[in-house]
Amino acid sequence: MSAVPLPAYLMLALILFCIGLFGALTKRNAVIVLISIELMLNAVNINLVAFAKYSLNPGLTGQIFSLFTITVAAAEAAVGLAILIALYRNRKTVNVDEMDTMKR
Amino acid sequence: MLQMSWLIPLFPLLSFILLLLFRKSKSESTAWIGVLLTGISLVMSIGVFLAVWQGEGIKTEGTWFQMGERAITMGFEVNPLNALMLVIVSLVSFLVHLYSKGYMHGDDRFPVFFAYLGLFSFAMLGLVLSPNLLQLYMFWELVGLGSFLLIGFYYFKPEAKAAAKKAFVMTRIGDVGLFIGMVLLFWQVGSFEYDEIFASVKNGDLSSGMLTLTALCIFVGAVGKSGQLPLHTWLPDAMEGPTPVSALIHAATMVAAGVYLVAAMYPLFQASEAALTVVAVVGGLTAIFAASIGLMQKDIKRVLAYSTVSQLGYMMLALGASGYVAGIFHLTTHAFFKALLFLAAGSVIHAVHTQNIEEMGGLWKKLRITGPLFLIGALAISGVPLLSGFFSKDEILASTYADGKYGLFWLAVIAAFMTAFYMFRLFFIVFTGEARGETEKGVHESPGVMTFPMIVLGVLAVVAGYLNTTWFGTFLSDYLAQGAVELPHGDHHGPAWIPLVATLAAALGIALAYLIYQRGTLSRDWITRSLPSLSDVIYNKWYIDEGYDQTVVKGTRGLSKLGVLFDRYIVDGLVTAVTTGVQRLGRVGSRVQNGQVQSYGTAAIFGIVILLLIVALTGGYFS
Amino acid sequence: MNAWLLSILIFSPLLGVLVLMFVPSSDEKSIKWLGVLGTLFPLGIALVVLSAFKMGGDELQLTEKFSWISYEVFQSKGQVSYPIFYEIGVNGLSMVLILLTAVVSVLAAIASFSIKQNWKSYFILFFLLEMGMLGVFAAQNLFLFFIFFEITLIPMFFLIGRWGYLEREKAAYSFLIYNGVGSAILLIVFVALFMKTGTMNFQELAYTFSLPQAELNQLFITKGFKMGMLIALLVAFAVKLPVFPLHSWMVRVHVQAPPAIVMIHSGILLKIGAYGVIVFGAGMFPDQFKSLAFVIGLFGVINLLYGAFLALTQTDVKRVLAYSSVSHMGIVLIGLAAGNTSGMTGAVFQVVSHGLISALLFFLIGALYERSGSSELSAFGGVAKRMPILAGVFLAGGLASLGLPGMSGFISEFMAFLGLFEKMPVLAAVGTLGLILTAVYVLRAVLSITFGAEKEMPESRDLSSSERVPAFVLLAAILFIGIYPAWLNDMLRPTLDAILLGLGG
Amino acid sequence: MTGEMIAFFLLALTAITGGVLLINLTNVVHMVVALIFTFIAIAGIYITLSAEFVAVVQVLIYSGAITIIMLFGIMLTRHQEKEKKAPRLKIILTGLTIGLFFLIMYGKIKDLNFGQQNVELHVENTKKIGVELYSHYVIPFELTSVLLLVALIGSIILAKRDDDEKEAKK
Repeated sequence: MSAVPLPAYLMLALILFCIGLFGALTKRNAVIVLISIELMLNAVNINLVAFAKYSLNPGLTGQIFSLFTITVAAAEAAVGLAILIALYRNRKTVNVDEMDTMKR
Repeated sequence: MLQMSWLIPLFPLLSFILLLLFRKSKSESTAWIGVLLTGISLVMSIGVFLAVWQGEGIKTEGTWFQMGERAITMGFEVNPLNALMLVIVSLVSFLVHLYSKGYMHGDDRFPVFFAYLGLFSFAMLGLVLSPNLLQLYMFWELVGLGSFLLIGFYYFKPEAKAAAKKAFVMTRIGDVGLFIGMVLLFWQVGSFEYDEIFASVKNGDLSSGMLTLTALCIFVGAVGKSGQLPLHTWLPDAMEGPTPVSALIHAATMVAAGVYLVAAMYPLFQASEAALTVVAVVGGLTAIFAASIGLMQKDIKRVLAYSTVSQLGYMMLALGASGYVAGIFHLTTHAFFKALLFLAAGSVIHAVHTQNIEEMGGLWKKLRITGPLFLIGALAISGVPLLSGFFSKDEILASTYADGKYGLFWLAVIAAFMTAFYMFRLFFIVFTGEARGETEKGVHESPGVMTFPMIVLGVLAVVAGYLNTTWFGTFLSDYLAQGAVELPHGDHHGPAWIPLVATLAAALGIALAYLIYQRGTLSRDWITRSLPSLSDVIYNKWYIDEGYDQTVVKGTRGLSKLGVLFDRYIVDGLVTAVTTGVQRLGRVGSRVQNGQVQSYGTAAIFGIVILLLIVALTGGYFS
Repeated sequence: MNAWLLSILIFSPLLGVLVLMFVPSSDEKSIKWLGVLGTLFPLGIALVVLSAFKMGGDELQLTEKFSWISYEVFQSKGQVSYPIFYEIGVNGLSMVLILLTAVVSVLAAIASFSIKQNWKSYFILFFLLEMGMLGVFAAQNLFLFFIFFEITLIPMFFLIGRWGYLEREKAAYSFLIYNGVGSAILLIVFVALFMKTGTMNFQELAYTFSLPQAELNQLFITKGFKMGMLIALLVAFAVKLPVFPLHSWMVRVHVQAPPAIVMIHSGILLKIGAYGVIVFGAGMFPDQFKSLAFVIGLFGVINLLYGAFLALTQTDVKRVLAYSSVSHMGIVLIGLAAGNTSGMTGAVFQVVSHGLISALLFFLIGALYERSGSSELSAFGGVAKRMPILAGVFLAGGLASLGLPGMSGFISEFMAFLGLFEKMPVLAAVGTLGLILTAVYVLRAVLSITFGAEKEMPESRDLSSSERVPAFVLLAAILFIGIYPAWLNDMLRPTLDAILLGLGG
Repeated sequence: MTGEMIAFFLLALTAITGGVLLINLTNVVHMVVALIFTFIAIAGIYITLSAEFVAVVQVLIYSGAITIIMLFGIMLTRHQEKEKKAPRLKIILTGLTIGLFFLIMYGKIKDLNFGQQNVELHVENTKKIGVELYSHYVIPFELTSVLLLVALIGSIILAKRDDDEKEAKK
């Protein structure tokens, strides 16, 4: 029954991860940066689930782990947005370039 | 008696310590501490000498400290040579102590002066008693310290300060030579002991090049201490010290230590013909060179100082020309008559309070004791027959001639002529003629404590010559022949005309001085006018001091200045360059820190990628 | 009692800190006296330790060893445990240096009477510094050594920076930076050694490195590694010693720090560098050390001559002495480079002797500064007239410094050069030039202060009785070592023999 | 070419297209919408990997909740619709770094094969996950709930605090 080999899934995850990384590092809108991070997390989840099926000792662990990841990602998205909104209220911008208080 | 001889140096040391404790005492009776303790040393030295005369000798050593398997030893040794030195040193020291009681009267730091004298005597006696080179070197330096302290006794005078420093540094240059020679010998022989060194020299354990090298290094030490040619300039300057010091240190004892050193290491020198030749040539050149300077000096003590340098050159010449006995003999007689001359000069200075001979004159009538004693000294040093200097100088000339060094022989004869001339120039100017300057008033003879030592030395200056004469017996050479040193080929009494030549030279010198300075037959500035440039050069001591100033001193100082600049701009500059570099880097780095999270993220990712790349390339297993 | 003796000694200065805590910081007099008492206490214990120390006994005595930190690491060859012990002990060399530390600390505490402000924090730092120094010499493993080594740096930084002269901050910073770089190198070396061998104990390390190369290969220790470690160690300690061209911080510190601190610094802290080179360099990597001997000797001679040349024309007496320290540390290197009995003995003697001499000289400079408010040579003249004792002791110290026989400086110079002449006669002959130059600059400095026409000074009293104690004690020690070196020599022999055995000379 | 293969390729294509659109579109809202495709495609991928429960959760959380939150975020903060491009240099540098990263990882994973697969995984998948979660992973599970609670309260406070402060100032 085998068809799709493990490297194919890993490759897909890698491509998505790279896209997400690129977005997180170059996009200027903070919301998009957050979404890109979600995309990266998704890529990781694909890996987890793929390894749950193809690996030295396969099992459910990978899937359960991806569930936890999804949960944490949801929490992260919520907190991230809350921070974003708080920041927007203060500074009237969601532009990442303009968030350079670390420098000052 | 001999077992106790190690106590001899300790009495002056005790005197040094006691007098330092009584430093603040105003009473001048503190001098008696020094006189008494050196007196004890003198008595013991004579006892030792008599014992050695009968053929005894002793050497005792103990471990000073252990260096690996080798023990460095300390101890004392009495042999004919150093027993003689003991007597000379303690005698002159005792007399000078006594003399100083009068001479230093009224000085603020009266006890300190005697303390220093004690320190010096301790060091000098210790030097003489040393059984090995290391111990000799240690006392050698201490002697230098004593000399330094005493030259700088009038510490508030800038000249004294400069002279003390110069004396220390110049002799130190020589000492370093001695140091190198000593250390080289140690690694060749494995010991500092004279005996072992001589034994391995005899066995031919050392290559001839090494023999010459070590001998010359040791000779450099002697050159420094004895004021021989390239390193003589400190000795005349050392006359800034009180006159008794000049008599003790810079005439009779310390400066003779160089000669003593060469004599003590004589087997080493004998083994190297080249070294002996160097010794002889340096000695001969020094003799005539210093004598030539002595012709024109105006300071009574400087004339005597150059005379000392010249006479030390004689001794070196004798040793270099295989005249071991002659050298020691001259050392002995010179110690007496030169000390006498210095003390007499001190007495004159004490009376007239100046050292410039042109401000003196006609003192013969005023100084009824000093005058005749000075005359005795002058006659002795000039080599007038029947006085001590005649015999010893004659022997030196004879041995030089016998050794085949004819050029040096004639140099020595000319030097003898010059010696006679400048001594009598001094005598005639100071003691005869009209009183000059304002010093004539209140001139009085020195007190008894000062004249007594001079009288003793005067007697010795006359009779010391009979220690070793062809007429009455060669006591001294028989005595020295007992020593460890194997004397070179017998006695070399050259042709009979040598004493005649020597006497003639002395007589000519005296006569010329008489004609110029007493009778006025020849004008005083006769030479000056006829040979202006030469006399100028001589008067300025051949410009040696200036030459050293221009080359060595300036060079060293320049090098030092250069070093300071190097330190400031290169060494510190490098440091500054590094710090500014780091600062610049920091500024660049801070520009990278633009506060933008994404840039930081990019940098972090970049770092991770690099690490991953390394892992991927190295195979991923960190071995 | 003996089991804990050494620890008690090391931490005894802390008692002083504890007592000082309860003294109001305005009470100048009692703080100063407590300062002296607080250093006397370690001195007393040091003397007890000395009496417990058996001369010619085992090489290492009064050892203490407790497990301290231990962690385990998985490596390709399996699980390896890395234990770190608290282990201390004394051998002849460290006993001598501990004694020197205790003595100089007391005298420096007395010299600290001239400190004008913040006495309380001054003495607290002072005690910490003493603890660090005692610990450095007693430590028997790299970890402890490093910790104590660092403990000396911090109090020193503040002592220079707060109580020094005009440019004190700059001096303190350059002190910290140079020594910080030195310790960084040291740390890397120590960690590397620990990683490779799994032990930090000096003796075990020395034993490990003395194994045949075939066995060392199993531990991945190559000859190149050893050489690299040695060079790094030498560089690290060269900063401390200091060796040309890393000396400029030391000159600055000598000029700017308060005299009492310079006594400690020049008397003891510089010696840590020499101690390190002896224990780590010659003790652990003898073969490599021997192959570097010429370079070390060359640096020794350069140091000797460079320091001497620069001291010649300095106008500030403190600078003269600072460069003279550079010069004298050259002699230590010369002795080490010789690598034979006399050279090693000479180097260690120089360490002790220079400690005493420079402490004495800086003490006197401090006294002079207090009276005249200057340390320029031109400000002085004819001091011998009003202050004969000060001038006399100063002259004696100067003479000791230029190596006059009968004083400690001579023995060390003589032994060091004796050693070098066996191995590298030409280099040694060049080095002897330094002996002449030393005489010139020492006399120039000493004479222009004590001799000559008298110059006006704000105050011209001779040494007071509290000042005489340090001066005379130091002078007596210098003379004692100079006249009877066998005492010190017997103490050092077992240690030096062990090192020399490794060096094979 | 099995059906699974075709399904995988289609899903993968959709996911990557969504990702590329996310990068290239300029309107922020469009970007989020493009991403919804990706999320759904990933859910499909999960199904091919016999993870039905995870797939369902993926649809619920990502395609549903998170996307909606993001849209709310955009609407609450919007002040410019169009996304401005970052500086070219930055894009190139980041792109190069990520490209390098891609190449390294690609080299490492392209031949990865453990040679076996779990064929039982799709049998009673949801039930087995439930059993595992409430037995073996119960503590992490409870901790996750705590985390969610903290996130909930935290976001409310973060989003609200400013108003309180402003009121307090008034």
